[in-house]
Amino acid sequence: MDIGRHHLALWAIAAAGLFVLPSLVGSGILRTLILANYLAIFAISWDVLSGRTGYISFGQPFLIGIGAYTTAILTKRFDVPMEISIPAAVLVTMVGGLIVLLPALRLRGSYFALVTLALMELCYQLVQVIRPDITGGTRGMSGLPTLTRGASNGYYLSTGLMLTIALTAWMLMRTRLGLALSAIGMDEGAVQGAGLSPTRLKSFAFLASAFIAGLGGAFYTHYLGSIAPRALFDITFLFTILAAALIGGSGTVIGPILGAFFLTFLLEWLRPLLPGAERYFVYGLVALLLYMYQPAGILAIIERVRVRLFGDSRSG
Amino acid sequence: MAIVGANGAGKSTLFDGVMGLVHTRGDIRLAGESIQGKGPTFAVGAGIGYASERFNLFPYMSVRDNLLTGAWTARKSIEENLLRVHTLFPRLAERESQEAATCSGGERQMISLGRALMSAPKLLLVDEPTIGLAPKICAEIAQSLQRMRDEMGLTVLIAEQNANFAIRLAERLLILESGHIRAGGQSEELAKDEGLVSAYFGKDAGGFEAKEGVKSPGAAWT
Amino acid sequence: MLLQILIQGFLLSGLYALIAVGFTLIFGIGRILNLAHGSYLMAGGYAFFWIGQIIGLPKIIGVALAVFLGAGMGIAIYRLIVRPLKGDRIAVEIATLILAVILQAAIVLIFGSSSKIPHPLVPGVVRIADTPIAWSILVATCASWIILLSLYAFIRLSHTGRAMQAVSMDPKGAAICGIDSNRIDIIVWSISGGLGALAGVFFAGYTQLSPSMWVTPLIISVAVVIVGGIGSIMGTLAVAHIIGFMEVIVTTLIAPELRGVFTMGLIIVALLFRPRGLFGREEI
Amino acid sequence: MKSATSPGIRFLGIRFSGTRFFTAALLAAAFTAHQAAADIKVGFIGSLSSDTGRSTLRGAEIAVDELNASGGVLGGQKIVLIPADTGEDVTEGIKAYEYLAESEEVDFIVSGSIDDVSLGWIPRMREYRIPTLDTWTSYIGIIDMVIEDPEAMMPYFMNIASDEALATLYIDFGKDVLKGQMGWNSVVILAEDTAFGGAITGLVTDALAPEAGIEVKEIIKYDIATVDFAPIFSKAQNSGADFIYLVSSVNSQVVSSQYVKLQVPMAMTGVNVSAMGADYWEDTGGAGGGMSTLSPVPSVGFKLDPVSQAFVDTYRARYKDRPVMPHFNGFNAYHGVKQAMAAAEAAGGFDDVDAWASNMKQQDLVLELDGQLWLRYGFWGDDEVEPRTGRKYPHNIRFDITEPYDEASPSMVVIQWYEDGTTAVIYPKKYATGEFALPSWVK
Repeated sequence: MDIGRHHLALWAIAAAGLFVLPSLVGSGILRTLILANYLAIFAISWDVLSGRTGYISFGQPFLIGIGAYTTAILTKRFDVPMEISIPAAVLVTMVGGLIVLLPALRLRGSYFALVTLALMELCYQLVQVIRPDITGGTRGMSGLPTLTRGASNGYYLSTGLMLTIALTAWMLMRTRLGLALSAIGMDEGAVQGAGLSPTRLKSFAFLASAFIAGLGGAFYTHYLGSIAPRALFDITFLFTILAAALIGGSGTVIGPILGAFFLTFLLEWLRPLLPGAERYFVYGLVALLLYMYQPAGILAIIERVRVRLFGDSRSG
Repeated sequence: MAIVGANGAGKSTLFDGVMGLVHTRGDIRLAGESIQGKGPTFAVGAGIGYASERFNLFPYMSVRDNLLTGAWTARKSIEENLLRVHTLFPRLAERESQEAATCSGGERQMISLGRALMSAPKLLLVDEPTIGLAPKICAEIAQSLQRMRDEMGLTVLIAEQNANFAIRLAERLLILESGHIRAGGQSEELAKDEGLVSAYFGKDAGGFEAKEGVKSPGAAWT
Repeated sequence: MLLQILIQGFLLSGLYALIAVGFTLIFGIGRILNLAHGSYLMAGGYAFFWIGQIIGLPKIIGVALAVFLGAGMGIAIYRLIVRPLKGDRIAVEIATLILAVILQAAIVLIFGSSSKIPHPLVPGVVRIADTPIAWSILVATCASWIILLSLYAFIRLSHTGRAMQAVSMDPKGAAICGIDSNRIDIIVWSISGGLGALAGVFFAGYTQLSPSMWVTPLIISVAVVIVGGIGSIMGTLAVAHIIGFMEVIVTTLIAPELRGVFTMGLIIVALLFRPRGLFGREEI
Repeated sequence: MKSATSPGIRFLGIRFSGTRFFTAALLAAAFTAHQAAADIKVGFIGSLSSDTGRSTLRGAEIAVDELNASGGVLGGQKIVLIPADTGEDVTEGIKAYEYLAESEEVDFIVSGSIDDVSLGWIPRMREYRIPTLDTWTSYIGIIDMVIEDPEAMMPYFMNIASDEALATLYIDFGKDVLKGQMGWNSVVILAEDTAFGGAITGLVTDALAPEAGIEVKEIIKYDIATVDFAPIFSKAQNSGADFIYLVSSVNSQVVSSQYVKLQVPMAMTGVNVSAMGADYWEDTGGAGGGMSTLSPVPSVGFKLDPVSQAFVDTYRARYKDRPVMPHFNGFNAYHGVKQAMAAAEAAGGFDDVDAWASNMKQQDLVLELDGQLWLRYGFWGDDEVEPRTGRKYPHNIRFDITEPYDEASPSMVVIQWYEDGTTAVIYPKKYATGEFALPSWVK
């Protein structure tokens, strides 16, 4: 395993680079990196379920929302410290999501996508009308406690969180379990034929996805310091998550991260050039074209360049 | 003419290829004109009718609507063609407004043949006309196929597993095995070939035994 | 009170049926959910507004332009998204969702984000059983019914209609009848777009034009298709009435702010307990 | 091999253009960063596609241009204005604020944000401590935050009267006009299910019965995605109330145009945010007559003092698209940016937030018309108590809700849209240019 040492060195350089980055770039870029990190977490969460098993979830904002709202309500209304509220939020996301979405896993294809979309919309409606004194109603809640102050702390926290999640997901997906999940996406019947239970596998993928979504949602809320139904349970938010995972390269761990960074930086770079709604137009167009004409994602482009520049590592 | 071959010998694929439903290599000619790669719409327009193995009927349409859909390329002669179909299969006239999904197997075969006739074809491809049908219905279908050939002047090309059925009906036979032509010629002459008879015609009439190794999909015909 | 609910329910349901029918057709023919369906309504509504209130031409030109624009969009979506993605349903859903977001941004660019109220098709108000009904809404409902019934007749009786059914029920069967499914697809996509845009003109007469106006009709369409089952026109009509009446009843008798909760709840319950819908049959 | 290389070349094409784009972006960033060294940077946060957001932006633009034309500020420095779009979305608002603070490092921010968006970025303002002036949101909860934590909220100023003050004066309108003049005794409240709707509804319902003697028969909350308002109007009619009080900000054109289309036989007044702008008539296609709404000052139909009139003239000459007239927050931004710069002059810049804030509190612009106080841009003292509501309004614009309004401008006026498309202020009497009118179909 001579590539092991080679890889180890690369990883060490990358880690060191990430560590010293705050002293090299402006805090504006760090802020963008933070947002990209959170989007990457959400995209990984989507991909663990949908990118692998082929069960396209339009309800990821629903899961993120449960996590975000749980911790927001606990800290704001009941003065629960964040050390307790965040794990609680993750737990509630997993349990809540399981109760509501597990029956939906019986559905296939478009129907699963739609029921998750409907759940997201339902949640949007419910948060506003059910106990607005607790949820903050339409206005949401602001002035939530934040975990960090300043761009570089937020950067370290979000990068650490994102990398931990990505690494865990990556290792998980390399196990037989991960392979079985991908197999569901290709042929559910064959998985059943091989003596594995697709229901159990799907539930596992779903739980993993909910875990990541809940964790990401809770940290994101405490980063933003505020929460509002319109920003969470929203088709635009859903679109951003989907686009990040898909144009990065779905079915991988690095793909959604690439996609999230690409989209976030695209949006931020466009800001000074196109301050208004043109930005979303260009952003959407880029996402659509990439999705249509590069279905394997940015990852595939990078792979192609790598092969062109350095040759195929497997043959050379 | 009949094409005989075991399950998976490539008969249906051959027909699908002729219709342009699947991608093919080589050349397909109808009356000297190439129809290769021009798609099913062109094939139907050029005068090929197709009654497929699984019928591919429209389950929630009435019998009549199923037939009328067949007239997509031949709208000028609908009445005339409908009359022909009803003469051939009086039962379809009786069941005119019944949904295809509720029809019996034999009736479905009739709809399938009738629908193909509605496009006023010169060449009719019939895939497995007798599969899963009762002997009485088989005879009925065979008779109507003969009438199409003799009275309407159609060229009828049948794909059959049941070689006995084929040899009784067809003037010429083509035997297909794993996508390759094994033998071909006048029916009477082929019937004299001992090897073929033992492989395809079997002992009991209407019976059929699959040969080992014949089951591999044979799409590679050219 | 009961009579009011009845009248208002019928008026709203007719519109909902027209909104959803194009979506149903597309779902029927390729099992594809066109999540940009709401954008037809938006485009149609804005085109009508643009012709009538910015250019100042007669309203009927606005209606015609809206229908043409919608039909053109339908064909464009089919040619540029559905065909290149080779009918991959999930990919089409995602791509059309992204398209809807892009079109929303385009509307903001052209018309700004503030809401606009187009002139009613027919001004004035009529009172039936003490319920005031705007003529424009009455006309829209009647027109919706006429269009839906003629569409039904067209599909049942014409060659093209039968071909549409054929492609929907058995694509191979349709092909061996010589039906060019490509051409049928284009016809269906343009009908779907045209009807969507027309529904947009009517819908805008009810409510307003705004860049986010595509979401509500999309949800209505989704609800109708999900609850009604695979794209049947009669199923669409029936479910549009279930949803329309449910909304009016919730608004009048329960609590207006729970309107959306009930619609979403209906979709979820229907999907979980009857995934093929109440009228689930493979036909259009 | 050949087929393998062609996508690579195509890809390289993309990559080259991508690099070009990146370079352009970097150059643009470097250019603005270079400017930053010498100039005062003012950030704008708000929706660039909404009328209210654009009003603030344009008010600020005109103020900045005038200041630059008169030689700049703080020893001749030029001011540059940097917009950041929120799209009226909370998360986008936070990102926009971060962008202004971190990437552009602005000295001062003027905001045309709606309530929810302001609430979203306020924690960021507390973190960065950038002097910030809010010209649109009127949420009293933000003033409460100033009272609770004056140190953290030091950079924040709101130069529009808070919604509570709007509601209080509106109750007077109810007492004087709706009850006194029209003789109405009961009301049905039609409120959208939003934060804004909830706040105003609560304030108005609490006071209508005890203060104005108008009984609240029923409160109907509606979902903002409602398509058909016919059932809701039926419900309102069935309540048996004398008139409808509307609280609507999100789709107020829909409600009023359906009200007109259906010729609902009850008067409807209240808060109709879209009717506060001059473009309302065009937006509703003329179906908005007979409607009245409260509006912060100055509003459409409001007689203007010479200074504000000059601002409007400049505005009209400069901007040809909508909003054709600046909304009230355009005026607030125009006067407010100048006041913020004056405070910075006195404090020696924006860096010392405490010094800037204490100087901002000293700002007091009194605009007169015909020799009497007409508009006033000043702030309440930290410990000053408003006599009628009995509470403090630190960092909030000074308003007057007691006749004859000679202390400051009133917190709001009521404006009326007539069926011919003209407008007038109908309350308070001092500012009135017309009479309260019912739609022709209401008997």
